[in-house]
Amino acid sequence: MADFANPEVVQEEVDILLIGGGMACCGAAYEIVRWAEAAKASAGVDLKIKLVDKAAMDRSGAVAQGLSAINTYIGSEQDPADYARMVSNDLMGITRDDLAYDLGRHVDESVHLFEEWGLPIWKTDPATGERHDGAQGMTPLKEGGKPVRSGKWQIMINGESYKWIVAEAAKKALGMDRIQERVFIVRLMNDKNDPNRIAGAAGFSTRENKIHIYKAKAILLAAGGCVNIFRPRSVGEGTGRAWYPVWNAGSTYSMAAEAGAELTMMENRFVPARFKDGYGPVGAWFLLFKSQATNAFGEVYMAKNKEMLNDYPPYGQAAVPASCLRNHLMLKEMQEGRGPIWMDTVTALAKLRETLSPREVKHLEAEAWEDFLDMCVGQCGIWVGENIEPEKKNSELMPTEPYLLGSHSGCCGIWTSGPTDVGAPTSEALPGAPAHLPSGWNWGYRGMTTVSGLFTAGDGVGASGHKFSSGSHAEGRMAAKAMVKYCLDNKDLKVEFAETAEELADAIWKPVRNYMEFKDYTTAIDVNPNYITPKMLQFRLQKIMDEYVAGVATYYKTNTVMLGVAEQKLEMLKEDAQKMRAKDLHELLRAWENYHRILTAEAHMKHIQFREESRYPGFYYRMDYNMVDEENWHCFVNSIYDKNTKKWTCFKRAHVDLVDKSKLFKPAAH
Amino acid sequence: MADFANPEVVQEEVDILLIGGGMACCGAAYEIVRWAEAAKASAGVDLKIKLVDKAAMDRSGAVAQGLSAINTYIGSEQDPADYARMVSNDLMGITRDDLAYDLGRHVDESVHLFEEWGLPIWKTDPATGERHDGAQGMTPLKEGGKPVRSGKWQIMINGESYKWIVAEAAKKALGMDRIQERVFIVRLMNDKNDPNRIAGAAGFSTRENKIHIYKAKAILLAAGGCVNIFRPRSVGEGTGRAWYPVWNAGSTYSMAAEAGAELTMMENRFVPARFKDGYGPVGAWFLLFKSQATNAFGEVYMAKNKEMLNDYPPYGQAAVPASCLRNHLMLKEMQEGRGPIWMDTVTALAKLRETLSPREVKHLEAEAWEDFLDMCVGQCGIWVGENIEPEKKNSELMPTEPYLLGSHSGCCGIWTSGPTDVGAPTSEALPGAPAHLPSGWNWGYRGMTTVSGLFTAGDGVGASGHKFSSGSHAEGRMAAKAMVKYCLDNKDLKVEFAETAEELADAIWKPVRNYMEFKDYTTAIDVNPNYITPKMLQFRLQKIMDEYVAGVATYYKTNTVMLGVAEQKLEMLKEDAQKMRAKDLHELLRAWENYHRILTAEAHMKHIQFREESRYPGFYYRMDYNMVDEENWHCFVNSIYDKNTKKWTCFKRAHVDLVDKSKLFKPAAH
Amino acid sequence: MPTYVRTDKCDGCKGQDKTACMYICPHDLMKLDKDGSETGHAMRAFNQEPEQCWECYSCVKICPQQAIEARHYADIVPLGGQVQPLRGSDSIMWTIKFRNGTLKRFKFPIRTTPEGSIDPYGGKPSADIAKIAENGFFNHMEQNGYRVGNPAELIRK
Amino acid sequence: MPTYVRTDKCDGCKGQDKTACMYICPHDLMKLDKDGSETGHAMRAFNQEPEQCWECYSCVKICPQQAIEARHYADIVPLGGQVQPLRGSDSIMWTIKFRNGTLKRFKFPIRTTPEGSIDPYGGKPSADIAKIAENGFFNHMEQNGYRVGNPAELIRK
Ligand SMILES: Cc1cc2c(cc1C)N(S(=O)(=O)O)[C@@H]1C(=O)NC(=O)N=C1N2C[C@H](O)[C@H](O)[C@H](O)COP(=O)(O)OP(=O)(O)OC[C@H]1O[C@@H](n2cnc3c(N)ncnc32)[C@H](O)[C@@H]1O
Ligand SMILES: Cc1cc2c(cc1C)N(S(=O)(=O)O)[C@@H]1C(=O)NC(=O)N=C1N2C[C@H](O)[C@H](O)[C@H](O)COP(=O)(O)OP(=O)(O)OC[C@H]1O[C@@H](n2cnc3c(N)ncnc32)[C@H](O)[C@@H]1O
Ligand SMILES: Nc1ncnc2c1ncn2[C@@H]1O[C@H](COP(=O)(O)O)[C@@H](O)[C@H]1O
Ligand SMILES: Nc1ncnc2c1ncn2[C@@H]1O[C@H](COP(=O)(O)O)[C@@H](O)[C@H]1O
Ligand SMILES: Nc1ncnc2c1ncn2[C@@H]1O[C@H](COP(=O)(O)O)[C@@H](O)[C@H]1O
Ligand code: SF4
Ligand code: SF4
Ligand code: SF4
Ligand code: SF4
Ligand code: NA
Repeated sequence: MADFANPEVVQEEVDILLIGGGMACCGAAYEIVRWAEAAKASAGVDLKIKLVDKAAMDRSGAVAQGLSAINTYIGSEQDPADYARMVSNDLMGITRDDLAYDLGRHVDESVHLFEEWGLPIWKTDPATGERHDGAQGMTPLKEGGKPVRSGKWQIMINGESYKWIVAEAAKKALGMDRIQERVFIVRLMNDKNDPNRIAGAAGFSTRENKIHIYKAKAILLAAGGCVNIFRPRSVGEGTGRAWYPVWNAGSTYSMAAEAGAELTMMENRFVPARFKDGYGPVGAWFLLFKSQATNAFGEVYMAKNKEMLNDYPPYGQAAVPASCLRNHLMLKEMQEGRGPIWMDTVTALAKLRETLSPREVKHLEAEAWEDFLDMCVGQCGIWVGENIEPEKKNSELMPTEPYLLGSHSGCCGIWTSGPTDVGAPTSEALPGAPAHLPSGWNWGYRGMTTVSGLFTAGDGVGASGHKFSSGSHAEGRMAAKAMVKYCLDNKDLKVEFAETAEELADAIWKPVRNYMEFKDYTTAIDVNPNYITPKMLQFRLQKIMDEYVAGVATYYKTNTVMLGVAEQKLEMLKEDAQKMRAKDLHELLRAWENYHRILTAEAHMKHIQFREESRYPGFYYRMDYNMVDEENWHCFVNSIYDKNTKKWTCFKRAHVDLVDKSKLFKPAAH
Repeated sequence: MADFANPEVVQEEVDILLIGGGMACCGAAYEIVRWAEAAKASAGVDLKIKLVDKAAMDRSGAVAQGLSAINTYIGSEQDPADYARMVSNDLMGITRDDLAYDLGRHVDESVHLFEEWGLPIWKTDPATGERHDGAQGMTPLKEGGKPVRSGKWQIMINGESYKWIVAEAAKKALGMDRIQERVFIVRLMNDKNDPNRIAGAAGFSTRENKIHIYKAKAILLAAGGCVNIFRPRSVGEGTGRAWYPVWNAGSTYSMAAEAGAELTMMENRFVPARFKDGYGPVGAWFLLFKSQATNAFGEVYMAKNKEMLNDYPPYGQAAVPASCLRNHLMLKEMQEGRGPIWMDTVTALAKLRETLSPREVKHLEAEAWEDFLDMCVGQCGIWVGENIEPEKKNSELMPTEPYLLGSHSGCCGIWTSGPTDVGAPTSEALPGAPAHLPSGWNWGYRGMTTVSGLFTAGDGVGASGHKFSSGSHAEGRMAAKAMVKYCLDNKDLKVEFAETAEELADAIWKPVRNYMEFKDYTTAIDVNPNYITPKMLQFRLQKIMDEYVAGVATYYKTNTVMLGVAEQKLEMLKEDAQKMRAKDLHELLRAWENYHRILTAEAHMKHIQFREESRYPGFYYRMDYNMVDEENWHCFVNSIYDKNTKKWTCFKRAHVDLVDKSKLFKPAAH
Repeated sequence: MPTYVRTDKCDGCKGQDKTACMYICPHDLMKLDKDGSETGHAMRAFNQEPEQCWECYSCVKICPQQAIEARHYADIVPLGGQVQPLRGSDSIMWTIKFRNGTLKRFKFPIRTTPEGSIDPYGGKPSADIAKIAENGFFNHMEQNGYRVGNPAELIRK
Repeated sequence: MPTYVRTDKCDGCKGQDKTACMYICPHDLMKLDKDGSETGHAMRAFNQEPEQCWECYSCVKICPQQAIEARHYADIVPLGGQVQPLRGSDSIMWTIKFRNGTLKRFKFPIRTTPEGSIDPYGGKPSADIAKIAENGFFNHMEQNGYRVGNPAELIRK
């Protein structure tokens, strides 16, 4: 019988494997079934499909807690090109317009489905201009209902059950027999005969002593972004409180890298300004309640420091400055000793109250709380603990530790094949890319990486960003469709692994064996010279990143020497990762999550090291190249990893605009 | 029988109680017996004496691990006035010359005893100039032997067993029946009839379920400095690694404050520059091995930034700039992104090798390692883990988190009565001190605080500093002698407590009762809405101090608004301290240590708030008063605490020079 | 704000194979202590790694006994507050208690359709395999949400 | 670098009332697990709060079985190094192993007199009660270390 020392090895063969059960994979699950049915009906191909999620789809991924807004909704009044321009501007000019544009034209299709499935979407009464919550039975978006916009792209929802609803549709579409929850994928396998082709994935169950090995022709890797490679605000009991979900551990980036996929813009990070300690969202406060942020002494830093924007032409001259530049202006205050930064909720609510009816005021208060309760209950925890009522007491804001993600306001991720109909380049203008990699932005199937058969979506797709929940869903759907086409085109393909099942199982179970072998060497299981706990390894990683790779400890500053130190320390950490212990299945999960974190962190470091400029002031500063250098660095930085030599290769790819960006900029402010 | 729920209460009456078993109390224990014998012989007064230490004297206090140098040795060639001047300069002009001068004339008496007892002290061969370790049988200091000076005031020792030796002498002198180890004192009691007089102390055993209540006429409170009120470099398994010993928990300052004693210079802190992460000492490297510290790019910041010293006349013009100013110049590099700071051990050792014989080189290498092995093995741990051999690879330096102490390079502490023969003021020139407090610098017994019968020494004595191990021992001896005189002068004094033994016991056992009452409310003993673990409380304290009271998180910057936030958060923390839980005696120890930390931290914050200047650039910056303001703030800041209202009162006391400081300064460098 | 389980309320989901809290936690934190060997409380659940809790409240909302609550993380947040939901099929009620005793209550809609009622492809077209290389989803424009875009904006086409 | 106790070496100080490591730790960290209920290893000591260890090596140096070693703190230090002392009555020997295997050994004197030999007042005068208000210790100048100082330096006297 399988026990902890002797896990069972389960092997399975499918055509398409979906890794993850978040927004992207829920989109894929929904879309894929219809195309698979069509494939069967038309070509007689019966595709075997499986979805594996390390958690339960009802509450897995970034939307587990809920959300209070859908951040990407184009609406009938805006153009996908406007959207692509916004994405580009917020990410300092280096994004793939093909991907953003394509997402922009598709995304609302998913949003309308969400509403059909039961997601309450706030509406504006076109007659009175009054806001109504999503349960008031007003005209659906699909039929022309007017959403409540909290910003140019965002619409407000009552989103506590957002994921629950989206997962229900996905689960019903796919059927529970094609879904395996609580399986954590550790690594991808390449084809024995074509190392640049995907062949499968291996992982283990966190519920039973089982190792799962899947052979697959096509894989959608959409396991979210990466959290907790930098030290979070709490170092004790609250370490798990982070802005993005702590369970998104960089599996997407690390497994793709080990499989040989080309990564892009891994130097990019997102450092959201958030309510301090609780990580509560600020969007509704800025945009819906029109609140202002000030320094300790009441000065509005966006006004006071606006000249600083002139240092970054043309980006500083955009009508809405990029998120990093807003941080840049805030950080000046903090560094010069004029912190803390206050969100002036008191004045904002007082002003709103001047024009609103008592009923509306009550509603307003509820809205303010719902914004947190829908997606960040922890912030309410801070408020009640510190006796903060926002109408009476202001709250602190702070830029957080850095996050790596490709779907929110960041653009790191995997280099993916885009649409062919929007004018994207088909060749590469810059030298340096390893020869085996494709040229141009569309080398095959929509959403496919540079590894044949390996697809990604959501946080996995690099060089775009600002897709958010809705865009990730839509992107998953696009990938699903392309995967079916890939399978049809490669009907007779047989993939094989280079590794035996035993080798794979051994590698996955190593932390358990480390534990079993050495646990009785000392009298305290956590202190042992022969192994390291995943928890301590994580702290070590966070310390390296925090102190040397532009974390909060240095106010996001680094330089070539610091990066060199980090490089050495990460190498030793990677070696020591082989000595992680796992005392139970739960700790085995943590061990591999942290292994994924290390690789992701290393990619981040290598890219920052390669890009000799400071493209994202406010997110990070290369102090030895403290400027945006359009001449040399208006380009993508891409990389590949060699899992055998454990070395990274970074190189440039040319950037091209597919939509006109000059519309964004105004002359320098004075 | 006493059990964890029902501790035994043991009451005892003594004349003199020594709290602590560190350098100061070891000095006191040694000195007091002879004077007690004389008191008995001459006046027939049989003084009952007791020493209580929370640990075992052989290895308790700051010297537990050993030391590699005695930092205060005057020698026959220097004058106590030179010493007082050095102390004043390093502490930016605000120290008590009376205390420093007095210590300077007494300290070598203790050092010579250490050598007699068996402490190996390095010697220089006057003929060859060669260095010899302390076991070579060269002429003792007492007889004119020449110590190896690593600096103007320091002499090198083989100090692994330093404390063991000093404790042996103290234990033998006092006798083990007058010593109680493993008793932690929680609080002092005042006299029922004279709230400004000491009457006793209460604590508990960490080995048996016993509460100890001591009635005493005179108490020497010398329980060391304060560590871990700011976040240390490690947040995980290594949290206990700090520069100063993690077990020194501010008991001295907090218990004195609660007893009503006047504190002084609690705004002062020490932020040593140390080898990063291991906290290894730098003194030997700078002074003995003549190593230089540089920024990331090899620039010697002390040279590069020397003009910055001109901002702080006259202190910046001293031949040896104050420790804080050296940090100030280092921090500029770090903040401008030119970190890390390197200790260039490679160049230093290479240079030394040019002039030394192979035998001397081998010895030199051993010296470098011994420097750490004698007092900071943890730094060797870093070196071996990172494969650092100092002759091959440089090490990082970094300013640490702040420490509060009065015996090392800091001067916070208790306001104590000084010698009468050195010209110290006998009245107070500045208004503001509460009326019940004494005027002038000597109001009675040497070493007595403003509370009758309460004495202090070592880290307890404020406004002096740079006494180190030897000076603390000597200061303990001075206090011991004065305590005997106090007892003789107050032969018939009877002290009484305002509190009953039961009330005292209840207060001390509260964390245990919190635990007993609520532990079964939840299924996880560490997460419970009804109590807080001492560990989480400590993290909370460290976070507040780190983020708002000029910790490393803000590069030691604060301002009035940040301090106001800290004030509110500390008040809530003090309230929550009542809800600490203790699941065993060990945790009860942690609970009360952390209570002491909170009060000490609060004093620190209040003093920084009151002093509207930045007296110690490099240690902390009040960014709203970012200068040294000689006109308004060349004075002491003192305070008292009211344990009933829980409020602090801060006030100024005039500063006066007793020795001429102008000798220290040269004209501004250019 | 890690979660804790109240000994007086948890019933171990009545000994079922998988407890609701174990089922739902996205971070694999909740665990049933069958024999009490881990917590001293047999047949009750506990949070096995509170310092990794995201405070997402998934377990709190799903527990059939309302046995799970959260205590805001003690290394940051002053004691005494509480934020507790009661999630129904179409709305959620929040009871919010401040450290100083102030109470607030809010109710928000969470869903406009009955739970389990989604018919994913009901009334929707099949996919047209001929269009597999074109833009748009299987139900292209059925939702009225495909945004064609002004072709003039694509400057390299 | 918290300490750990090797199961194969610790003998619980042979069941004595207080173990050497418990006796010496300045931070009250070492604990004897008499019945094995805390560690699974009966009659062996353990570090009950490793994250508070100052790594002062007091316990390592005193253990009669050389059962205590230190593992440099894993949240900062790469694995594989070790720094281990053997403390005798007059000297201490250090064996230093680097992560990469490099070995170093050092020996330093620690004491010039036999342990326990201090005669604190041997050959020293008694205190003269008449001098209790004066400067200097009971054995004033017996150690030749009182530094009188140049009176001219005291500018306010
Ligand atoms: C956490 C969070 C997220 C958002 C926001 C606030 C907060 C606090 N904001 S606001 O800031 O603006 O407030 C947004 C908002 O309001 N509106 C919006 O539309 N989107 C927001 N997001 C962003 C979106 O949520 C995000 O863009 C999408 O969810 C991304 O989708 P996707 O790329 O599919 O990732 P996922 O996290 O949903 O899912 C990941 C899945 O992978 C699983 N998984 C991970 N590793 C795995 C492994 N090794 N093996 C097996 N399974 C493995 C996970 O379990 C999960 O199922
Ligand atoms: C830790 C440390 C200290 C030093 C140094 C490096 C390092 C790494 N350096 S270098 O940096 O320059 O390298 C110095 C050096 O080399 N040379 C030197 O002479 N001094 C140095 N110190 C300073 C001296 O050690 C220091 O000045 C003196 O020890 C101070 O003496 P004292 O004030 O007595 O404090 P203590 O820490 O020794 O003793 C405190 C005692 O109190 C006990 N205690 C505490 N709270 C208690 C309570 N509530 N109840 C009962 N007992 C309760 C303790 O157990 C202890 O016995
Ligand atoms: N510069 C910008 N212009 C327009 N919208 C933005 C910008 N930056 C962020 N957003 C939107 O803000 C929401 C989340 O913002 P944030 O959390 O600040 O990154 C998303 O809807 C983004 O599209
Ligand atoms: N200083 C600011 N001024 C105006 N809008 C801002 C500012 N900071 C952030 N935002 C907007 O606030 C939103 C952040 O939303 P959220 O992700 O919900 O916190 C984004 O849409 C930003 O564009
Ligand atoms: N840059 C420096 N130049 C001269 N002396 C220094 C310098 N930095 C530190 N010191 C001295 O080094 C000693 C610190 O020693 P330690 O406490 O052993 O690290 C003190 O005596 C300082 O005065
Ligand atoms: S869901 Fe609730 S009742 Fe069920 S095991 Fe978890 S805590 Fe207990
Ligand atoms: S609150 Fe969320 S992360 Fe925490 S235990 Fe519950 S389900 Fe898991
Ligand atoms: S001193 Fe050594 S032998 Fe004795 S109990 Fe401690 S570890 Fe065991
Ligand atoms: S090394 Fe020191 S602090 Fe750590 S357990 Fe041993 S004696 Fe205690
Ligand atoms: Na921690």
